Amino acid sequence: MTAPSVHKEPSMARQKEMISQHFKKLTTAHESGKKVVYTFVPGNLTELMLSFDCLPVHPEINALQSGMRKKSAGYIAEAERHGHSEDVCTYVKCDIGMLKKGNIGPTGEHIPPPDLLLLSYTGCFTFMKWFELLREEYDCPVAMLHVPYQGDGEITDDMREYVIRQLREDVIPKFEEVTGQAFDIDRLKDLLASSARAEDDLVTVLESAKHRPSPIDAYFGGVYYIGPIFTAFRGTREAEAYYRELREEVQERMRVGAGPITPEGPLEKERFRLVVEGPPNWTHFREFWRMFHEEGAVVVASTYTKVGGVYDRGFRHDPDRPFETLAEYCLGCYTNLNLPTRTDMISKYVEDYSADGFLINSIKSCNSFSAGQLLILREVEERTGIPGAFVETDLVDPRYFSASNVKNRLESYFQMLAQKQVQAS
Amino acid sequence: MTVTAGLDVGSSTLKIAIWDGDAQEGEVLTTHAERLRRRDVKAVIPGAYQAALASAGLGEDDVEYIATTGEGDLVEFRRGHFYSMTAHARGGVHLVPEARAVLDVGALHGKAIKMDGRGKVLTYRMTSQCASGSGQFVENISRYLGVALDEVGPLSRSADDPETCSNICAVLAETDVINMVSRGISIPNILKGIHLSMAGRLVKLLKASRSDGIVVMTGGLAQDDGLVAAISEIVQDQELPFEVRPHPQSIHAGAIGAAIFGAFRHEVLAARTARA
Amino acid sequence: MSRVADIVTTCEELYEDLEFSACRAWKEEAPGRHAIGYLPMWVPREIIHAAGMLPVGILGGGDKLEIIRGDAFFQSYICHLPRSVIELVLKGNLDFLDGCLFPSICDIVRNLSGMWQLLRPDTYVRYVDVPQNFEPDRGGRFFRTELRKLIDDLGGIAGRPVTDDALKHSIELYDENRRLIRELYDRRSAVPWLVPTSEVYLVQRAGMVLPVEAHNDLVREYLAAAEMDDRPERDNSRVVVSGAFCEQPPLDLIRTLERAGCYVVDDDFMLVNRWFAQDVARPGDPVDALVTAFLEQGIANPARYEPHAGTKGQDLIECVRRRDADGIIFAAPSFCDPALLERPMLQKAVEAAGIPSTAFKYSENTGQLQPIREQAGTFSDSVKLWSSV
Amino acid sequence: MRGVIGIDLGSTTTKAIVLDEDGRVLGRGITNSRSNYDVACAVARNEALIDSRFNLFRSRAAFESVAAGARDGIMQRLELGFRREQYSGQLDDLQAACTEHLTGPRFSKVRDAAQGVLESSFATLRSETRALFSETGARRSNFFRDLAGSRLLEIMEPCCRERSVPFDLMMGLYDKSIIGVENHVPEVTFESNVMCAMGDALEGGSLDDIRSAALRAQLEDVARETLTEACVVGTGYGRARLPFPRENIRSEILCHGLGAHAMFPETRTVLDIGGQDTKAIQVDADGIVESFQMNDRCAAGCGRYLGYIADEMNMGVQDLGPMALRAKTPVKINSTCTVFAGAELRDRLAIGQRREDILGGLHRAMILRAMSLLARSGGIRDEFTFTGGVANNEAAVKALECLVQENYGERHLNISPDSIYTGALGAALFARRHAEGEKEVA
Ligand SMILES: Nc1ncnc2c1ncn2[C@@H]1O[C@H](COP(=O)(O)OP(=O)(O)O)[C@@H](O)[C@H]1O
Ligand SMILES: Nc1ncnc2c1ncn2[C@@H]1O[C@H](COP(=O)(O)OP(=O)(O)O)[C@@H](O)[C@H]1O
Ligand code: SF4
Ligand code: SF4
Ligand code: SF4
Repeated sequence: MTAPSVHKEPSMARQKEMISQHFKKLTTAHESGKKVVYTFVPGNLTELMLSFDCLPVHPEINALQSGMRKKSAGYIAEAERHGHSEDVCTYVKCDIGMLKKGNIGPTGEHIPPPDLLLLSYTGCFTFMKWFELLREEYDCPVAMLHVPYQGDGEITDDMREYVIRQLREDVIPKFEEVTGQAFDIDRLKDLLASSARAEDDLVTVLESAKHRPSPIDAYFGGVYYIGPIFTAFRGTREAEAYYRELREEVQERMRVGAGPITPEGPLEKERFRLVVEGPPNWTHFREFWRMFHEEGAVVVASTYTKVGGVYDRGFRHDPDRPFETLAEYCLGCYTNLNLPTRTDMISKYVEDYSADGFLINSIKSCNSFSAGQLLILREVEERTGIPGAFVETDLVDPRYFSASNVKNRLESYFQMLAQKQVQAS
Repeated sequence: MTVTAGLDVGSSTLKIAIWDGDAQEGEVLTTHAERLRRRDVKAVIPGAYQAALASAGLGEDDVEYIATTGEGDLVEFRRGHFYSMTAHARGGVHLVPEARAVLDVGALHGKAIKMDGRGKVLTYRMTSQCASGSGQFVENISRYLGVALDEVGPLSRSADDPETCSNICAVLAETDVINMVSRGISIPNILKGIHLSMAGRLVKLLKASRSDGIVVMTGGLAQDDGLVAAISEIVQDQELPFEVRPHPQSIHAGAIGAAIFGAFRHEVLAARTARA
Repeated sequence: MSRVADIVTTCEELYEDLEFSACRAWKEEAPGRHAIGYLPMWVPREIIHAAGMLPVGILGGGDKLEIIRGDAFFQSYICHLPRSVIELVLKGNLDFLDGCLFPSICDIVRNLSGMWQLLRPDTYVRYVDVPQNFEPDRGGRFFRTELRKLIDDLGGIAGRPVTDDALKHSIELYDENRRLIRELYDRRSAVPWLVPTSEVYLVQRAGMVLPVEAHNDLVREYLAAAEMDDRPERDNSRVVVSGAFCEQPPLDLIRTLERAGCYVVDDDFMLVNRWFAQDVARPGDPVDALVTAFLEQGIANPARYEPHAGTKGQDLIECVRRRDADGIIFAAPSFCDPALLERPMLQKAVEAAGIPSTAFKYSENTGQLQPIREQAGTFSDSVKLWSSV
Repeated sequence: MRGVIGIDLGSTTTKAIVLDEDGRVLGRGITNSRSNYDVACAVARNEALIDSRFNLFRSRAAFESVAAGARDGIMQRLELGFRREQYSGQLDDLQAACTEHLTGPRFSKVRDAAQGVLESSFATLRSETRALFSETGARRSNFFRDLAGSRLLEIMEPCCRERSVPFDLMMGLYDKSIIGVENHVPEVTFESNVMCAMGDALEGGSLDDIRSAALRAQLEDVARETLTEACVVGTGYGRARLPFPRENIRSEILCHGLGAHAMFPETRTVLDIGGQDTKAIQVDADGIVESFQMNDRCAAGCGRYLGYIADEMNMGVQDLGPMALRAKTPVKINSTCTVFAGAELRDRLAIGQRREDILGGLHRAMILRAMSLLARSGGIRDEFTFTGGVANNEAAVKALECLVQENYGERHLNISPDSIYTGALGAALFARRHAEGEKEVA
């Protein structure tokens, strides 16, 4: 999740370096004998993959990077040319388009084809179709992990057992077959222990936003903070080091009472504290962020930063229960939560983080997030007594970002919050 | 030889062709077009048909088969009906025999039709329910800009720095255009921008229908050489395997196709009667 | 009026009745009766029936329902079905339901289950998560516990446990229903002018609101009556419709296809009626019978993971061959991710098999049928004009 | 005299409101938004200032002393006379522009004949001026484009046939010329036109010479009075292009909320249907916006939709409502896509449906879309205010009343005849606050 040099903190540089190293390894994977596994962020089994020395590739991350680098429009057009509908998730089309155009990744290097498609499909049906589509393109094995949905808002023993059985009987044997390595449970445990340490630091960083002024932006800035832990690095020493450094930087800003650093420079005065639901738009990421910066709005909590794990509600990878913990991790990702749970969570964020408002960025592509958001909006308004705002954009299809439209709504919303503040004082 | 008539009842224009020949060969005796907008369609049709007959020097009884396409239900004196893509494909092949695809752009919809050398439809693609970027749209914009319809093409071709018009909705795009004028963007650049965005959509249809080779453009917008030029530019830029060509009679392709198929059905029916 | 016309009128009345009077009447016939709704695709109706309850198919609001509050819950880029369901909920048309089952079909229906929980906290809500892993000791085991849970829950609502015998009996009734629907489809394919699709459709729809026993009688009667009718055969093409498994096209759209010269000889409307190509009933535990049928014979559809590479579209091709169809019409609801993501794979397969196809999108309240008529008409024209050449 | 001004630069119309120092509405002005936003603003503002002077005059003592029964007549004739002068001037401009465009190469073959068409058409048009601006004249709209344009085309069509000039050519000529005329600010002063009109205005009345002279003097006085603008605040679709500093620009949502509150203080829900957007706004007891929803990137079902329909039927927008009210069994319309509207209309007319019933259905379909937006913003609370240009449409209002009743029960519905100015009023109120704020600082 890198973008053009946004902040100058050392942690940022470290993250960049980590990512560029990863892509270098990918390019040379086949010479170095490493296996390449394509998989998704929500419910990713990074520790398991790393325990088999596999290199993960995340198609969503590639797609969002393409969006940030203004390549997505061309990729989407390419996919639509191959018969994909205008209506469907643009991550999929962006990925398919990139593939059709030679699979050149975000760093300009060629991404090797997968040795294994690890379809751990959490929280969204599109993932399943996505890998069925990829399977048509690549002649490679697929490991399918069906993660049931928390329809009643809880993880039952049956769900956990179902996932564990699939891990043991389908996923791990597939890995052993593809890599030729035997499964090593101690390695997995080590990796899980490391994950937990980084997760502790991440939670500290995210919760620092409870402070006034908030030292971080938990949405625009947040997407950088979650980068390593949601992708290839969870369970690695690099990730641990990154999160330690990040935590220290944030704590330092908090100590001196500084606000978050944004591409437009540090936020001088915190005027509005917001909670945001929904993924960001990547094609106009900076422009979107600027609209907040200009108004002194800082995001103190967001749900998007929970798609690859809801750590702030207590979940940690647990080396003592390796299979259970992986199953619970997959089952617990944000989009696998039912709507009532999501509503509770957002309401609680509004209260815990003393937010002045909350915003839903509704993404055309993503039914998993978007279907029902208007009810969430209503419910949260009712429960917290705080007015919400609603904007519509897309992930990586620039056609669906209307800057004037979004700005109009945001401006009106902020002016309304300002009036309320005046009235209150 | 058989004399047949084809009536293409469009949403903005009525087109009539009189055909003299059989299902394979023959000639168009006359064509006639009549504006339908803001007029009572059912009342316009008979008069226009009479006018077409008169200009061909024929009487009603000389015509052996009257075929319709488009909103054929409105023609009470029709004998048979063919769907518009069927008719346009056949008409397109008649106009440009080497064409293997048709791009039909009328007042409301754009259609890409891939066909074989006999005008048999193989595949097709049509614009969706949303009228973004249609002939109607060009008409509205041109009125707004104070440009006559036949000036649109030449102006658009004189553009030097086309302003992209990103809006998918024709209505909002209209406001965009107003906005552009107020920002001092020149009329040619605005028109070209619109043409490019429409052309993008149309080229997409062509690609989706996997058309290649010569594509004959039919329908009213084939007369808009600005649009044709924009399509060609995109085709060149993207190095696509087709070439789009208009024909002076393009707007009548549907009517001609219907008339030719009318001749075909007439033969079939005549043969059937002879057998009986 | 002919017998067929009578039956069809009855079905059409049921279809248009958004108040679900037939279901309400069924409930009122005896005290303590319960009705359980379900959304499109597949749910184990046998279990609802075995609990002594009426399964009620909620297939959206069609084109007659005015959406006033439903739109307040869904953005414009979400398909139409959930907004009409919510509209029905808020207008009270579904207040007779004691519960609702949400099949695992897509993110929209999935999230709708949560919305229902928030809007109708008084009712039973179950998200029916079906396994995408078809191994008996993984998916099968999970599914068994899911079904058992549903059985317990419904037994609790009914106030008496659901017995295995009751379940066996229900499975037999539904097996009979599936046989009859298969026969209906076979007859249509054989003599489409006598068994037009608009009628087949309506007869199937009646099964969404009638008790299975009554529906079985109805299908039987229709089949007998249709054969007696004297309707002319037309020079039409034969097509298979694919993609319309969830949100339903308006009846006028189906009629438009027929009017434009297409006989629909197979389709994927209301898959719940045809999910299993063979009988489910087998000796032993009836829940096991359902689980086994689900794992082994479920019909291929976009909501079901295809575990084997290279088999996408084969069922569809096989269907075209079996029905001697001239081509395929891919008709999907706008913004329907499962149908639209599946479509390119299917198109690739059918194209490779040399089967012509055409595609369009609709929504349950599509009013502009002209483009659809043009496309279907062109399709049938090309069969009509060129088949002899 | 000091005042503040609010300008609402909408996608279809531009509205201006002048408030006096006590916050009372002094004058209103409206014009169609054209491609030149600066001109649209200038024209709306001039119109509002003209209206202000009329109102000032009305409140002058000399005028108040005229017998109550005669006052309205005088004012009406005065304004009509003024409008007539203004219109005549614009007609001259239009004819000049047409004549100039006639020199283009497109007319080389038919120049003389076309010149003839122009001259005779304009002569006819001029001859109708008096009747048009009489007390009983039927004016389709107050915008020059609508007043002169459609009539000119009507007159020209037979004229073209007679002289064998293609009508399309002349239509193009008109389109081109009217844009030029619209895009410069007419150089009329209040004084020059109004003094001409005063003669007429007094003629019909039964005033003695002394009173007449006193009125004239007062009018001259009002005409000369300087109006200072303490502050101008802009809002509306085109606000980003307004020639104002950023702090003088407010979002249209806030302006509509505040404007509706000022008109009807008990308002809690506001529905605004303008040319290309629809807004549902909830306000609190102080007119502060609590939540709002706007239509997304599709312009279906907004005012412009009616514009297309009116155009297709060759009627004025204001005639649609009355016709729709005559619907017996409104047809059900699903697509409110603005662009398809015309086609759908033609289809339905072709299958024999009645115009009234189609229009009835169209209005209902349009309000249905608004209903869902309202539902999305939090429903309809008491009192409910309907604003924006479409609130002028009786059929839209009736459909709304009916749907509100069906879905929310009894609600008090406010509609002001000046509802189209709601946004401008809100902007003016913000301007007033701004001006007061400045005073405190100074
Ligand atoms: N020279 C031209 N430039 C641009 N558009 C044109 C021109 N001539 C005709 N048209 C457009 O063509 C359309 C009519 O095309 P046609 O194929 O007859 O449509 P339909 O069949 O829907 O009536 C009208 O919208 C008209 O504006
Ligand atoms: N007198 C009237 N009768 C009926 N409709 C009207 C009238 N005046 C304006 N309208 C409608 O109002 C719309 C313009 O509304 P307005 O609020 O001015 O829009 P905007 O603020 O977007 O410019 C027009 O499109 C028209 O449909
Ligand atoms: S629908 Fe949403 S969760 Fe699913 S793949 Fe697309 S962006 Fe990801
Ligand atoms: S976006 Fe525009 S063109 Fe498309 S349906 Fe809406 S109003 Fe019509
Ligand atoms: S129509 Fe498609 S997207 Fe909509 S609920 Fe049904 S399956 Fe889901």
